[in-house]
Amino acid sequence: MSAGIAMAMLGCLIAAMILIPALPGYDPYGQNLSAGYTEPFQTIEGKLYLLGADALGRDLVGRLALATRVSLAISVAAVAISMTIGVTLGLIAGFFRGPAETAIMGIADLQLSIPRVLILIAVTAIVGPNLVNLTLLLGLTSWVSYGRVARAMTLSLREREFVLAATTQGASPIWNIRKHLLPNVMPQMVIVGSFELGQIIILEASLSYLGLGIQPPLPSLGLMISEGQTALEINPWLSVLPGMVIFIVVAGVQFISQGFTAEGADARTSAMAAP
Amino acid sequence: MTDPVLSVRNLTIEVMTATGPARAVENVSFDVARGEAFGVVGESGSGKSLTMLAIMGLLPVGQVRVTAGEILLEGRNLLNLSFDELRAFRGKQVSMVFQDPMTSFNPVIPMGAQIGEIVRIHQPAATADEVRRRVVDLLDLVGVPDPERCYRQYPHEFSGGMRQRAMIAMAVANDPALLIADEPTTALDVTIQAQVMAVLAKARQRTQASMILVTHDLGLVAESVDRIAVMYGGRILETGGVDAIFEAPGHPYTVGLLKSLPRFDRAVDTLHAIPGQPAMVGNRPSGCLFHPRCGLGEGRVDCRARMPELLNATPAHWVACHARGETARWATRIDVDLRQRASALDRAVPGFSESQPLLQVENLHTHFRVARSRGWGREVLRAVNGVSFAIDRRQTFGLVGESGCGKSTLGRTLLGLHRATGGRVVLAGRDVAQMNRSRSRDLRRMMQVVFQDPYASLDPRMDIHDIVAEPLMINEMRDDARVRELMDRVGLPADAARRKPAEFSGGQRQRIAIARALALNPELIILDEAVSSLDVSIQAQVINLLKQLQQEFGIAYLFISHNLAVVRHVSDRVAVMYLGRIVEVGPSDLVFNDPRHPYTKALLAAVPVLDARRTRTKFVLTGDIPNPVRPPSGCAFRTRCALAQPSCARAVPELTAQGHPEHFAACFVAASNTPIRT
Amino acid sequence: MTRFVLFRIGQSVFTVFGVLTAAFFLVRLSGDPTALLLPEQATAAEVAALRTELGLDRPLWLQYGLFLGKALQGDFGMSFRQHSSALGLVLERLPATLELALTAFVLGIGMAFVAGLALRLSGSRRLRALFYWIAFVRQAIPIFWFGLLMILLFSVSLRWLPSLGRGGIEHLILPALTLATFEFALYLRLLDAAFSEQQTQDYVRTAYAKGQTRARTILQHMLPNALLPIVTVAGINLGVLLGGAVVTETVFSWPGVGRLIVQSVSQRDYPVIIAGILVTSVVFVLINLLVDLLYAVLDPRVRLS
Amino acid sequence: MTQQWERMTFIRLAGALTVASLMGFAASTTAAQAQERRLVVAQSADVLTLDPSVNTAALAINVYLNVYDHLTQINADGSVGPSLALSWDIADGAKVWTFKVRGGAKFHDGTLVTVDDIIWTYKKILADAKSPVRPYLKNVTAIDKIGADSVRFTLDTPFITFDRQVTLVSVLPQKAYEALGPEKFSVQPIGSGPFKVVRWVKDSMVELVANADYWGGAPQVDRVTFRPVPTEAARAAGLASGELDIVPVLPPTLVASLSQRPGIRIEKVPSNRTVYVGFNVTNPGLADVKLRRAIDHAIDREAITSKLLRGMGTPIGQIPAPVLFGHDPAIKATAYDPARSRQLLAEVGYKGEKIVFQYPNNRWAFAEEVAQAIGGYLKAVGIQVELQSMEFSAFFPLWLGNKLGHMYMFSLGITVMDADLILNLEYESEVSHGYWRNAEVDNLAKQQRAETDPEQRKKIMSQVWRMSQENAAFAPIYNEIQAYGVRDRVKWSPRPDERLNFGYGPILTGN
Repeated sequence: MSAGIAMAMLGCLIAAMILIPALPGYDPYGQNLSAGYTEPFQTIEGKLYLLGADALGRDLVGRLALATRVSLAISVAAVAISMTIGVTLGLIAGFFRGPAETAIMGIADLQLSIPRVLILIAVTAIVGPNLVNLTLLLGLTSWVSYGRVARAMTLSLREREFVLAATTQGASPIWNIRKHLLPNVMPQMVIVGSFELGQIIILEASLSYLGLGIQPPLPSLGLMISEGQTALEINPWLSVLPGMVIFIVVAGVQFISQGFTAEGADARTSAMAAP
Repeated sequence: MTDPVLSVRNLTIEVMTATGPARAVENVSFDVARGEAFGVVGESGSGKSLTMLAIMGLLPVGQVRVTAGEILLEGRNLLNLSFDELRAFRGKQVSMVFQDPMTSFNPVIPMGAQIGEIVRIHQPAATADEVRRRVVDLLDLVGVPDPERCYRQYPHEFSGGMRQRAMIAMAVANDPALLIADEPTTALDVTIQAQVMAVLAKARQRTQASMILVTHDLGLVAESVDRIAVMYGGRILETGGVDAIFEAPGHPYTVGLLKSLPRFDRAVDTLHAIPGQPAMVGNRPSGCLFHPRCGLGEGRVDCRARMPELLNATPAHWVACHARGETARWATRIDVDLRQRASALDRAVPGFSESQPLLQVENLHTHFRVARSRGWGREVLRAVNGVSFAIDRRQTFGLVGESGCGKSTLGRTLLGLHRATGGRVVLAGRDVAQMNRSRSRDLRRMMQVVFQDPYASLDPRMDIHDIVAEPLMINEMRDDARVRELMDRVGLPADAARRKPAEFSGGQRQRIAIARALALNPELIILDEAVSSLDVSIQAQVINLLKQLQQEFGIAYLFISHNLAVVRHVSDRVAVMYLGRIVEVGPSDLVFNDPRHPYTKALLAAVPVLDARRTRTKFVLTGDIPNPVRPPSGCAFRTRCALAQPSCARAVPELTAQGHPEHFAACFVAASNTPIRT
Repeated sequence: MTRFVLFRIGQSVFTVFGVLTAAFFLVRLSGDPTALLLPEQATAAEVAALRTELGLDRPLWLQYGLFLGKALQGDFGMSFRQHSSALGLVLERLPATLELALTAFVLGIGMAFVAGLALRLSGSRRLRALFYWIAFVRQAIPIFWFGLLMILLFSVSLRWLPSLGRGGIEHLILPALTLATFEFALYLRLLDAAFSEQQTQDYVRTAYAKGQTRARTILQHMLPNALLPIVTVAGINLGVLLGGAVVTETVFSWPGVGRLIVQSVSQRDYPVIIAGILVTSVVFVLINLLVDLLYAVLDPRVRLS
Repeated sequence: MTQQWERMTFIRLAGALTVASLMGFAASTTAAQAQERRLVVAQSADVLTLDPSVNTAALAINVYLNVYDHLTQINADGSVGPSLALSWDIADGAKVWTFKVRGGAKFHDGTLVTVDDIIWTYKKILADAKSPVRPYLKNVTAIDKIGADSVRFTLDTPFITFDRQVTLVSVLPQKAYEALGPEKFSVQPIGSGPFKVVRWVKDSMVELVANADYWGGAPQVDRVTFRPVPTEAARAAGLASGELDIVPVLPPTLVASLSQRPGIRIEKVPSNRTVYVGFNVTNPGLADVKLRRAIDHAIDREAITSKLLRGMGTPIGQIPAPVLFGHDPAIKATAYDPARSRQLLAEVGYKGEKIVFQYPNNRWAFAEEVAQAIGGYLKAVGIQVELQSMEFSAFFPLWLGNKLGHMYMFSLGITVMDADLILNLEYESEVSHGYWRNAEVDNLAKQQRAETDPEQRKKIMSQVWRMSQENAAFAPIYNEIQAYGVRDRVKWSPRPDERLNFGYGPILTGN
């Protein structure tokens, strides 16, 4: 699959989830118990269920569209939060060194030494799972990978001669960070972020599975898979469809970022490849 | 020439570029006779390394391929062989010494095993013990001390010179018929370079191998080979015996290269610079590749229309130029021209002027605390250990020394990038260290810098305008007109403003860096190896530009370089550093014509001389530079000094005047002025 | 070297102390557990009495001090619900967790090496695309769903393997495979990237220039270097696997530490949560200590600096 | 056990083979004959301790019932019958209870069960402030030994169901307990019940073997294994794959799919459990009875039970389930009448004030779906309801502390099978966790607690249920019909009280 196809699929998906809620008859909350577990393309009480319906007879098209938006919103926001924190702390640690670096890297080690799932489970139990808390928590616990990469890059960038030149011209640390370090660190951060995005969607799904993710009646992709599990033999589409959406999103984002980096990487790789 | 070891016929190599396949090497033919040393000279992008990789069968797959020609090694066409068939030749019949001895060894495998590998591959019957003995012998041959111990050591435990010796040992392990040395000394200091070249010669002598020496350094080929080929833009422009070419170059490009080198023997103020940029792959001119930069063929229809063929001027000297009959006359005209320009310039008088010097450095120390390599605690690295000198306005002060001598640390300390641990820096009469932060920052703006690496010194994400404007922006003096003016002054086209550094060649990038350094109207620019990574033709352009700017703006330069010829050419006064101290300082004519310190003498002796007829006294400095964390007691140079006496270990010699009130050297035996010989 | 080891040990101790502190305050914030410990018929007075009994009515700093004092003696208290030592409960589950995590790790990384070397040695672009597809698909499927599909296929339909609990090797296969396939995807991509990077190194060219074969160049020269970046990631990842295989443990009813911690969180069994997090982080820290030492063994450049 | 060992042997023999062929061998031995009559039962979680004096979790009680004896026991039909106590007397208006203890019952270590053991057990629990069993005995003021074979409990208030309450206390062997100490006893317990504990591998299994010396006769099963299987899907898969014999309380979706599979039978039983909606009537938003009634009428119980639950429930109009003593069959479930709801809402002038609906999501089968359906019905009549799904561990303290804000969903399954506890837990002002209070109800509750005539008690309780319905104090939704997945080889019927007691129960045929 090329980056182009991945982009097209993701584009269609995003367009669909924005457009569908605007259509009548796809209310993600409109229940009809008589239509429970309807399979795709069936008509119940005069209404066609294109992708079927869930336990409460809610139309799966509307549910999926909303769930995709929720999952994407959470993961994109969480990635943005963690990237912001990670980049900020990484830059500070790498640029200023000293006690700030020791402290920041100490916290990073600390956080790494407790698996993220456990932190999330423990803290969600305290603050209660809801959209905002979940997003914040996922964001706050995922910064370490950005922080480490940003720090490592900063350590080498700060010794680069264009930074030294700016320093001799009177540039303040803030100037150097803003004008030189940040722009040079960001492309790598975006690559890390594209990988994390998929991880976070999956992580949110796992939390939902453990009952600590998004709470009904709001759907998320992971929650929908989880809800559909016991009904796998009654209507497998309940979990297969959100599973497919997760796959398209996660694989799509990675293919795209892979595509962007691959151009450079491939050229580099084959430049010296073995005969 | 009968029965050549290697015969390359009409070799053409294509590479994939952004715009499609392009010829990187075109129609290249040459022979290497048995036992001969053949030099291939060219600037970056000339296709010389690709040609060598093609001989080895090591061209990168996918992106590069040979589209025509033959490579006959001992009569067999290597291009017809498969990867596995070629393996029998590689390392056995033909082997290679690569440029960077650090990355060319596998960092996680002991050195002995890596050298032994080449023996094992081609002598599968050899026992482990035989392989081991062979490796130890080889290490001994190339002069690696204590080969038994080195056998077990890893590449990073070797110094650069030792690594390259090991590389040579590896290359000659199976007595190859042909040895290809691709820029074997480019990464090394001049004294080490001399050692390595000597080892290479010795190893060749022992194995009777033919050699191809690939280099951009004309001095190196002049000394080491019998015949050379000059490559440019993927073609051979001229080939013939070394003497013939250096004495009577037939191609204007060769003339240009020779004349753009700063030389000890001819003091001129302006170097001849080949104008323009080298012909890059995928962007080559029609007709003669060189015609856009050629001063001889200007305006000729032939030059623009048709690539000239290699034709013989004399039986052993071939030139590819439409106007090859006129080269000699044109070359003379250049010399006249340069001399005229030199006399027109107002040469600054070396030595201190009456007024106060611009920069005065007194007893400067920069020490670092580094973790001990073994055991606990930290130890002190005295990178700059009590250095004093002064730079006058409009003057160029040269600073030379091998890597690790502290010259760059000194420059960075002056710039405030390292903290001085002792001493004073007085700039324009004010002590930089004693000021508060913001005032000292103001003062430091009077001092700007141009670094060595044209790739690392420009932010790849900024465009050229922003890079040049940055110093102004930092100081809240945004001025787009000034940026345009600066770009114009350093010879950058106006349309460069919105392009990114990646689109520019090394020479152009250094121009950008210079424009940036000029932006704040500094009094002093520190040029930290600013021209060292440039090709000679470009280096000459940049040096000329620097001189021009100095004239125009009255700037002083601190010119840090390991290239003695360049320092000699640009400097009014010069200092030689060794292990954190200045060992000799004075007006550059005096230091270079009448060196007093044995180290200065050794440095000068190690520089390859262009003139092939002149045999210089080979004064090869033994050993490596000592570890600066634990320098020898007394005179730090004594461990490598031919004149060292037991008393040298006792005290550190002071700088003392040497026959001229401004010429100083720090040596106990220098005064006796003993001639150095080996 | 000794200094490096001692420094790392000191750092590790500090990290574990930080984890303890963080875990303590984390769980204290998670709400009062007393009500959960009593049946529906309990009265408010009984709840209050139990709170006093458990020492939860004391000021937080005092609780922390007492906790630290006991923790230093290796005492992490009694489980609120299980009436036995919290640390003991965690350590009881540790073998199960180690068994699953290590098997999955070895299996996953082993498969990744086989696949990674296969596609390097063959140089086949198709094989590479195939492996990458497998990796992408696997990474995009949540563990709990993948696990359920495995159960439905191998236990329910084919009846080849048991679906739940811990026992002989056959019990281990499904959960280990579920995790291992994920690890496989991770390491395959890492290894391939590392190989791609090594491939451009000069020493590879040197090896070929010696006349070395492609296979030996890959195995003897590139592999040891490609291992280095993987070792670091593997250390962190194995730690995560040890504590974070919660979902797999749940799906396959595997009696591991992760599940114990999740249960303890939902029951607000403070001492067990803290002991669980502590044990996980100690294991993590130990693994990474070993990884650092291993790194030094693999890379002579580190050994001396 | 045997199956496992055989499989292991095969695996060792096939050591050099690949994983794939290992699977093949494993499969071929799954059909191996098991000589022993063994039964594997799934529960959603492991027991936390095998010491019954410090734990009241329902999952654990299922194990305790098989390992320990109690003074009395609840019969399968919900009545109370003798166990260790052969008979008992009530005196002083149900304040003094005297139990005559059976002779000849033996603990698993061979010692006799004595009155002293019984008294020691009760006193131990009463002395332990940490024990969750203690609240069951809060009325007890004195325990006395009467003669050689009787024990007398004196209560501070009349408590007519005390004979049922004592089924919650497992009798422990004093000597063995003291010798082992509580920590050791909690993993290697000794009881006097029909099964002995062989081993307990935490989070893996509790394994019991038949007690041949049991006073009630040896059980029909040789070995019972309780396995904790945390997810419904995994329990269903385990049943389908033959690893489990009994899976209790299946959700409706799995009932539908499992009933299709060969070798599996679904056993259904109307349970002691009802699911109901409670209101915090002290909250001004819900103080108006008409509003509560509007909510009550808005819920289509019929659709919920027949469609969503696929018949796994019956609409109900009172909290006590039909199998409970005290249930009044005359009280019907509230009719679904959205028109009336809207009308009532109009009458109270409801203008879309938000009502929070809290419910625990991980305690009862399908609670999440049922709560969402209720929310959907309320929305349909125009009530702005905000669903607040909570972990049971977050919800329960709120329930116990009477801190639920608006409207909530809860469920009670009364183990003692007597509605007295419902009065106590949801109606009586003094201790109730309900919010609707009424002095008359308090009186009625006390009155029946001292009433020895069962019929009279029923009448009194019925009065309370009617008042509750009139005031819409609660909106009872349905009585749960529970489904057990049982492999065909197991002849066994589940009980209405959710308990798993294999002492008298299942007969195994085949394997």
